[in-house]
Amino acid sequence: MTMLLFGPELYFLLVALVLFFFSLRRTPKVKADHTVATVLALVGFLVAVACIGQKGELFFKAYRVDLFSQIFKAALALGLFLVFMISRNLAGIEERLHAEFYLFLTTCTLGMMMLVSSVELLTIYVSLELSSYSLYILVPMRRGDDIDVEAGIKYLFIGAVSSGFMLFGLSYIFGATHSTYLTDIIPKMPELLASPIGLVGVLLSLAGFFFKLSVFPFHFWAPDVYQGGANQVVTFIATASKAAAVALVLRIAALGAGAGYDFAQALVILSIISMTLGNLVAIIQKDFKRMLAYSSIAHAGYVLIGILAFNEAGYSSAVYYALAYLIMNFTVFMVLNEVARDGRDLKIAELAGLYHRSPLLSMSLILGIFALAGVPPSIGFTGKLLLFTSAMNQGYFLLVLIGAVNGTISLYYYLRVIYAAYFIKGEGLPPIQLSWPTKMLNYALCATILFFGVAPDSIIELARAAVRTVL
Amino acid sequence: MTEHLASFPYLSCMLLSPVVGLFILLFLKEHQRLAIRMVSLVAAGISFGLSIYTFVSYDKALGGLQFVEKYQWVKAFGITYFVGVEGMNAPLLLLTGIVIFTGVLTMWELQERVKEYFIFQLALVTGVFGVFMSYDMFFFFLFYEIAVVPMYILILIWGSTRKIYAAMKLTLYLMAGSGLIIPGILLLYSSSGLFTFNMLQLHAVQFSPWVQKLTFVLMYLGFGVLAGVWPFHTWSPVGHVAAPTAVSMLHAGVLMKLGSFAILRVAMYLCPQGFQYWAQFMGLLAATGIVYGVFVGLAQTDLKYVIGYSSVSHMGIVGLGLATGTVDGLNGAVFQMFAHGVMTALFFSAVGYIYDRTHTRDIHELGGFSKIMPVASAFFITAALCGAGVPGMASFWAELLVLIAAVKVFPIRGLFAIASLVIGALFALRVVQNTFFNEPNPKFTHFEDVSPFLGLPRMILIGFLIFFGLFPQVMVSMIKSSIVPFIQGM
Amino acid sequence: MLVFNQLETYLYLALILFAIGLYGVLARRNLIAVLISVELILNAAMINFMAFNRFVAPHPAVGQVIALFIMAVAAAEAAIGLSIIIAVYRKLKAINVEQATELRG
Amino acid sequence: MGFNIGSVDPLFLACFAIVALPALAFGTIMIFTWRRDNLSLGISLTCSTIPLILAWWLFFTVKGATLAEPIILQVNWMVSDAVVVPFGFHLDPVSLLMLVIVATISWLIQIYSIGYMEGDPGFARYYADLSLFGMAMLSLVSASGMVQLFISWELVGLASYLLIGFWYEKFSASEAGKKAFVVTRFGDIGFYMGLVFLLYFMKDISLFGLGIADINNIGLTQKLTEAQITLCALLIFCGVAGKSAQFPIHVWLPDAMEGPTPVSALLHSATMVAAGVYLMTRLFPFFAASATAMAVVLAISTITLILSSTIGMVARDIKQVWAYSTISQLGFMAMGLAAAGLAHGTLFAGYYHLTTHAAFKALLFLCAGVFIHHFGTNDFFVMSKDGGRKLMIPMVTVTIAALALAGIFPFSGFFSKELVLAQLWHLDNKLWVGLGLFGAFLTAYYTFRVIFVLLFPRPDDHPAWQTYYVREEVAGHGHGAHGHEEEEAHGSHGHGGHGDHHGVPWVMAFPLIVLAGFTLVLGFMQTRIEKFLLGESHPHELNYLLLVLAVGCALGGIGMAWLDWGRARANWSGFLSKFPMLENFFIQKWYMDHFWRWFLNTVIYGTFSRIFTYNDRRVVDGGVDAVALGTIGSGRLLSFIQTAFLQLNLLFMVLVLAGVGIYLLMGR
Amino acid sequence: MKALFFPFTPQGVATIAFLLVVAFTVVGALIAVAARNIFHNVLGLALSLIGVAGLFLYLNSPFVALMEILIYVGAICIAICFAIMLSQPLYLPGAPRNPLKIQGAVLGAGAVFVFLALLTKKTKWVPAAERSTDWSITTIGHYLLTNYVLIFELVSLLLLVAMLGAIVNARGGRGSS
Repeated sequence: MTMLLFGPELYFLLVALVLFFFSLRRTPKVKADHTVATVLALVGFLVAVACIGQKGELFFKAYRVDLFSQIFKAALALGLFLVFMISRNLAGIEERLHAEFYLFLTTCTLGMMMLVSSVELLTIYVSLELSSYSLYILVPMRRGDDIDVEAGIKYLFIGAVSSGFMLFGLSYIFGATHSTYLTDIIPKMPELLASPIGLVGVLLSLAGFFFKLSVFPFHFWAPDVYQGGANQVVTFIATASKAAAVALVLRIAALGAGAGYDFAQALVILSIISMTLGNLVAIIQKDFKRMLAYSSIAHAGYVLIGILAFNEAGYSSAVYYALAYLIMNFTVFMVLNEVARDGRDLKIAELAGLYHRSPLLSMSLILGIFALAGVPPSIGFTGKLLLFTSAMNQGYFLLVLIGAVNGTISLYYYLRVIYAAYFIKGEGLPPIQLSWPTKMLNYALCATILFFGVAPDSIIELARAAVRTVL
Repeated sequence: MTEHLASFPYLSCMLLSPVVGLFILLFLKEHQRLAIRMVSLVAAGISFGLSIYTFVSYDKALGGLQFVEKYQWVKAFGITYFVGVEGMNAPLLLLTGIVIFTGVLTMWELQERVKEYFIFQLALVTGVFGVFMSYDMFFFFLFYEIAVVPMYILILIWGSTRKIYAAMKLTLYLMAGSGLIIPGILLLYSSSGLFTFNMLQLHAVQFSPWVQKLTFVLMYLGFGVLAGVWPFHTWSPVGHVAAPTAVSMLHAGVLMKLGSFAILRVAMYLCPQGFQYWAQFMGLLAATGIVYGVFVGLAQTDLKYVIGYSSVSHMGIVGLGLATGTVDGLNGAVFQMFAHGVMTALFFSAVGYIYDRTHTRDIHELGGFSKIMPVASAFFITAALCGAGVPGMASFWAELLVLIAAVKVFPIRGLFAIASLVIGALFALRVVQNTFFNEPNPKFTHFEDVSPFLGLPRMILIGFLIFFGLFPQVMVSMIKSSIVPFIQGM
Repeated sequence: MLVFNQLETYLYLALILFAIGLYGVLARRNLIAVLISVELILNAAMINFMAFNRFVAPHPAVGQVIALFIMAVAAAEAAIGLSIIIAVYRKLKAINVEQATELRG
Repeated sequence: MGFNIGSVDPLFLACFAIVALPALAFGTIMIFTWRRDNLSLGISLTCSTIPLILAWWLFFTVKGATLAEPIILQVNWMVSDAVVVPFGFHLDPVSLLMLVIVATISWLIQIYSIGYMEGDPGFARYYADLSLFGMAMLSLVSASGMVQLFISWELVGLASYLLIGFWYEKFSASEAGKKAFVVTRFGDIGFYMGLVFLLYFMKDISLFGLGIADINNIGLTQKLTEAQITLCALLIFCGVAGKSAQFPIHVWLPDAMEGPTPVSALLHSATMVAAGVYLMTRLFPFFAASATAMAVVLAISTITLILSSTIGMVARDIKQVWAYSTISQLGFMAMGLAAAGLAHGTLFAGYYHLTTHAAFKALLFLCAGVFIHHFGTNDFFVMSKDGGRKLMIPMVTVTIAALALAGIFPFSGFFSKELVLAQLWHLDNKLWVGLGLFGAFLTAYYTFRVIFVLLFPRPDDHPAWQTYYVREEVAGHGHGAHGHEEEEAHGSHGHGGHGDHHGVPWVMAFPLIVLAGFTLVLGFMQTRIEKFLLGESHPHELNYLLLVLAVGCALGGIGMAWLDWGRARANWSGFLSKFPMLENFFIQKWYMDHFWRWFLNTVIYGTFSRIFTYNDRRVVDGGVDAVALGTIGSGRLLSFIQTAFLQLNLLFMVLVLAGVGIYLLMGR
Repeated sequence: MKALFFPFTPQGVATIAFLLVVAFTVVGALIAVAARNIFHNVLGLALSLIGVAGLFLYLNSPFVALMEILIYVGAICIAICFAIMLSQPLYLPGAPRNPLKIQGAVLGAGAVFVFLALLTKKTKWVPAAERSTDWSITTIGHYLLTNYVLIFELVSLLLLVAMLGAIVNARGGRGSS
């Protein structure tokens, strides 16, 4: 019974084991690896979905299985599955390393799954490191240019310093509360935040989580890693990893709920700077992934809006947005992967003629991009509006105003993508042939984006129920 | 406001007809041109027919909100799907029906990416219908954005002159407006404490004065961008010039009305005190726009620019009517929305025909078109005369109502607005003279005149203009049936 | 009160170590030196945990366990860091952080 | 709305038919039959004949309608809140008489045009426009409310625009049409403002039908102050000035001669331009309530009279001469009304002059039309040379009309002009009557200048031709030279150059004869018309001094013209050539065109339009673009945070974190 | 008087030893970051870590101190040495220092230090109400296998991943497989 609670994690541990054995093979079997990994991930997703109803505590209360965590586990499993699905053309990584690629993504997912369930600081730290290290390894695995190692080293060091900060902050929290269990810490939170060192402790710890979410000023890795990493890896970082980060920040920032005005104001400022900076700098980007990196910084700012409402509505909209972001960002990355099949960095201009090359992809792209930009009827629009609504209910008028204006700024660069895909003629570029699973994936994603944008009720209710288990 | 539930979901059908058409189009192939056109026409036609039906069968004596449909949508946030018809939006639904139907006919000859074109156009129209019939702010805003964004692609792909710049400018500018609207809507939502987006319920709430003032100005500016309120109008001439014919028709004809309708429906309705506070300011901007539009239009040489600036001026009249806050002024404003919509659609439709053949819109290069295409020219001239405020056309009545109301409330501003009619006439006639009179340009003499089929949409537009010019009471009594309670409710 | 028997002593010490580590991270060009500095930061945190464990925590085993885990994680980090640094050297022919400047803007 | 025919007053139906039929004709021709000339002609003629009959029927059968108690038949056209616009008919002697005049003249013109416009490619359109004009004018005349009147007023302007610019391929024609529309629009806006102001001053909004009867009682019922009435009256007079071509917005009328001549006859002599004066008559009690306004009107109309008469003396195009004479006579009518207003007289003098003028001026134009049609030129010197006097019917009728215009007994003009002068005589200041007499003198002079030139052609070697050519150079871009260009232009439209058949077709001759008959008869109908209009006739004590002066001035003018233009030794230079500066001033039309041209080019286009456009492009749009560029620029600027140097980023991160920490602790 | 003899009391010896340990730690750390020779840095790190281990002794945790020396000095420093040998030759002269960068680093590190030091000074740390005095290694082992068993497993996974990753990344030249 207990093991069932740990089902998804155990399953992915097993998958990791299987993939580990794959990686030991002398001659790589690319297609087989892909098929097996994808099927395993699909099953994993089903397992995670099957475990959604689970509830309970494990490992001496260090590990809590509740709706909140299970939803995110399902989302992570979905993210992993989706990334595996588009890894059929894993041109960005050498063939002999494909098995490792699947392996590290699986371990990363595993780490993140544990992350969302952990309610103990040390567990959080270690699982965070597990997921991060897997990514540190994956980024410089790219074939070709020198930028991958540069991105890898920057990722590593910014991550290391952030986690150093976090650890240092955790030590103060430990010192002040005498415990590492969130269940123990939460009651002491008001008192903790009232003391300056406790506040600083929380602030420093947030560094590590904000790093994961790429909130300003811990965002510096994002553009470089997005550009330098292999496309599939970046897809994972941009989707599943972001969802996990949201879950994490939600859990931790919820600690700060009692901190009062100043703490919230600090988050407000970070949120505003994040989205403004992300959107402004994204405007001038030429590389598609780099642009998306800045857009992810901006989106981190949006998610913070929901979090700093510090109430059920805010958290549930943040959860909704995180799930929505996973879907819509993945859609865009899927298109990117399909267009850059040789694993190169895609310039925005290289989307030229996409409409002629593959109408289906261009439709997915337009929906994904519009969803990111918050244009209805898409999940992005609904999500953003819910975020704003919850923030406004808490009286953050200026924040909402700036957020809304930022939406406009962001539209500029999103529209440039559409411009490239729809307007520039791609002379002499061959049509893009899609395999049937990819086609199905396209349709499914489009339908999801539209359907849950128009009828978000079920997801919102789910998110609410999930958030209630956290509060 | 009393609500009368619909016996049959007319409004949803009106709204969904383009959506269904759109989905059918998705499964057609690009080369099945005729099928694509027919599907679009039928989809637009159903909406058109239903809009006429609702307009005609709306019970003015009964009043209130009719054809109401209401479904709970998102419980947690108090969102309901709530549509209805009353006197002030029935004309605009009708307008949308007219313009989309004629728009599809106008674009009958389109050769490039036909399928996509109609898909986006139908998407846009869905948004427009939705805005006009929604009584839930969430859906209102949702549809509002749906109506705005497809514009980008429509202009980008099928547009002309500086289309890249124009498409970007237009979309961003309008979305910047949305950036102000969202906080406004949410401020109302949150300060009502009701957790509902239902406008009628929100209307019952007495918002504190500062909330009203703040919200009103946010919404006024936000929606004002789309309504072409001076000085936020510059996207509109550029956008109209760049857009393809039917899009210009829809855009100047219908979309700009979304903005002014929203100011009326949302901003004024929910923030009456805010409106009182900002009315003078509104009047000032509107009057400036009226005068400004004609003077700038005088110097333009591109036909569509000319029309664009005339739209600025005419939308100024709408704004002035709204600013008066009197029954006459609002009647006139809504009437002007309708009249200007049809008129501008006619304008662009006529210009579109000429441009499609000559590929120029420079009024100096054209000339003598009455000789070459008497019918096409007649369409344009009719529109120009209507724009100059010649009686016998619908817009005359609208202007009359607005100007009379305006002089009562803002005498000086009203005077300027009236005085600008002289320039308006000069403006219209200058274009007509240069384009259609004088010696024909020999380059263009071989072009054929409008065929009866292509003339049909233009004739429909003219028919509506003249019908409501001769029988203004049909429209005015309709509008009035909801404006009177509206004013009382303020 | 003896100086080694005071919580603050250790906290200041940890802070000094932290600051030195931070300085190294910010100032050193050599990637390996940066990694060394990161290790110093981790050690500073570790001292903190141990100090709190010694002076305030309800159960003295917890801090020690934490310190052990931090060590393990640091070891893992060092392994990965060094491997990446070697990869950097192989590709860029340098381990100077200022030579990894392709990605910007 | 909705008419229930059964319950509607037959009188209303009749009036409605008068207005609606021409509208129907317009619509039918424009939409359906515009490619078929004869069918269109038939429709148009039918739809103008029935109103003609109805108008006469009304004229004779409607009893009991007096100025004080008119018959008002109306339904609500549009009901907003305070704004209520009725649609209906205001029947009283003034409107009944005017209905008849308009219906008759437009019918005659339609007949005449069959010949004149034969073979023109725009034949059907021409008739459609005529129908539109008929409808608008008839509605204007019979409107019961000011808004309806204003609508018709505008439609008249529209029809005039369409007809003046009928030959739209010709730049001067389309330009003239535009000018006419815009300039009259200028006046109309004053009218509009006047109406709106009237509403503004009348706080009691329930009255807002703006019925004509209401306005006339306005001083009594609404307690408006004199200043308010003056303001409104003057603003409404702007409309009058626009339509009736009063100084300084008379400039469109001479140019309006670019239209086909029957149009000039119809619109720009008899009906449309009379609409202004008609409006003044219509609102006479209202105008009369403000002495200040009346004084201003008097001054303006006097200026108009003198100005146009002097220009008429040097014009060379026969239509120009008649056009200026129209302006001067309109000035005369307005003078009559204004003087009556000042001296508490009746509206009869001005209105009677309107009636007589309608007949003889239409006649003058139609005759001119025959000449133009026949000789293919507008220059009456050339007509004369080509044998103008050989066309018997027009020559006789034009002479009759000229005599009437000059005010010679027993032609109708004599009686009406005499009445106007009598009104002026009643004023305390005799300057006005002096100017009126001077105007009469000039009128006689320039009228007979034309007649004498036409009657006494000179052989080619006559010294008079020397003067003619010399003056052609002086005129420069004037209309004398213009005539020849027109000749060519007209020629291309296939209605000129009918040199092969002499004599006048009956469709053109018939109206001439009818109108000549009117010109002869109307003068003797004075008492009957007065009785019809006012319900009673005031036997005028004959002012012999004035009579002598008036006839003397007229005869003096004719005599002067004989000396300058008629007698065999006349060298066609005119007495004005003694004052070259003055003559040039007149030839340049008092520089009014120059003024307006300057005004339009420099003030409107050059200053306002340019400033606004510049502002729009640079400031407003530039501002928007600057914001956009600024956003992009700030993005570029901010991107420098993302240096490639890892440690700078880390430093930044540390400092921001420290900053946030400090911020948080500052709050404590 | 007592102060004079203080060094010779047990507390005094302990204090002096403690100061020595502190000096080891700090000086080692300074060498680790300041020396220009990368090899000296490693040695400095080792010195500092030994100092830290000494600190742990003072904090009643000989086991952790041992582990510190074992893992850090023993494993990590050696690994770093290998890495140094595998990378840039030592004889290559380093680029001259950039004073601006140094200043920035000093500023950043100093700011954090001063800020946190001030806070530390202000803060009153409250010991837990009930404090167990169980310092035995057995308890640590017990904890590792009960409360922290998940992390224990997780760390093992982490180390595995790190190992694999290190191999993957550091394995011979790319494209030469």
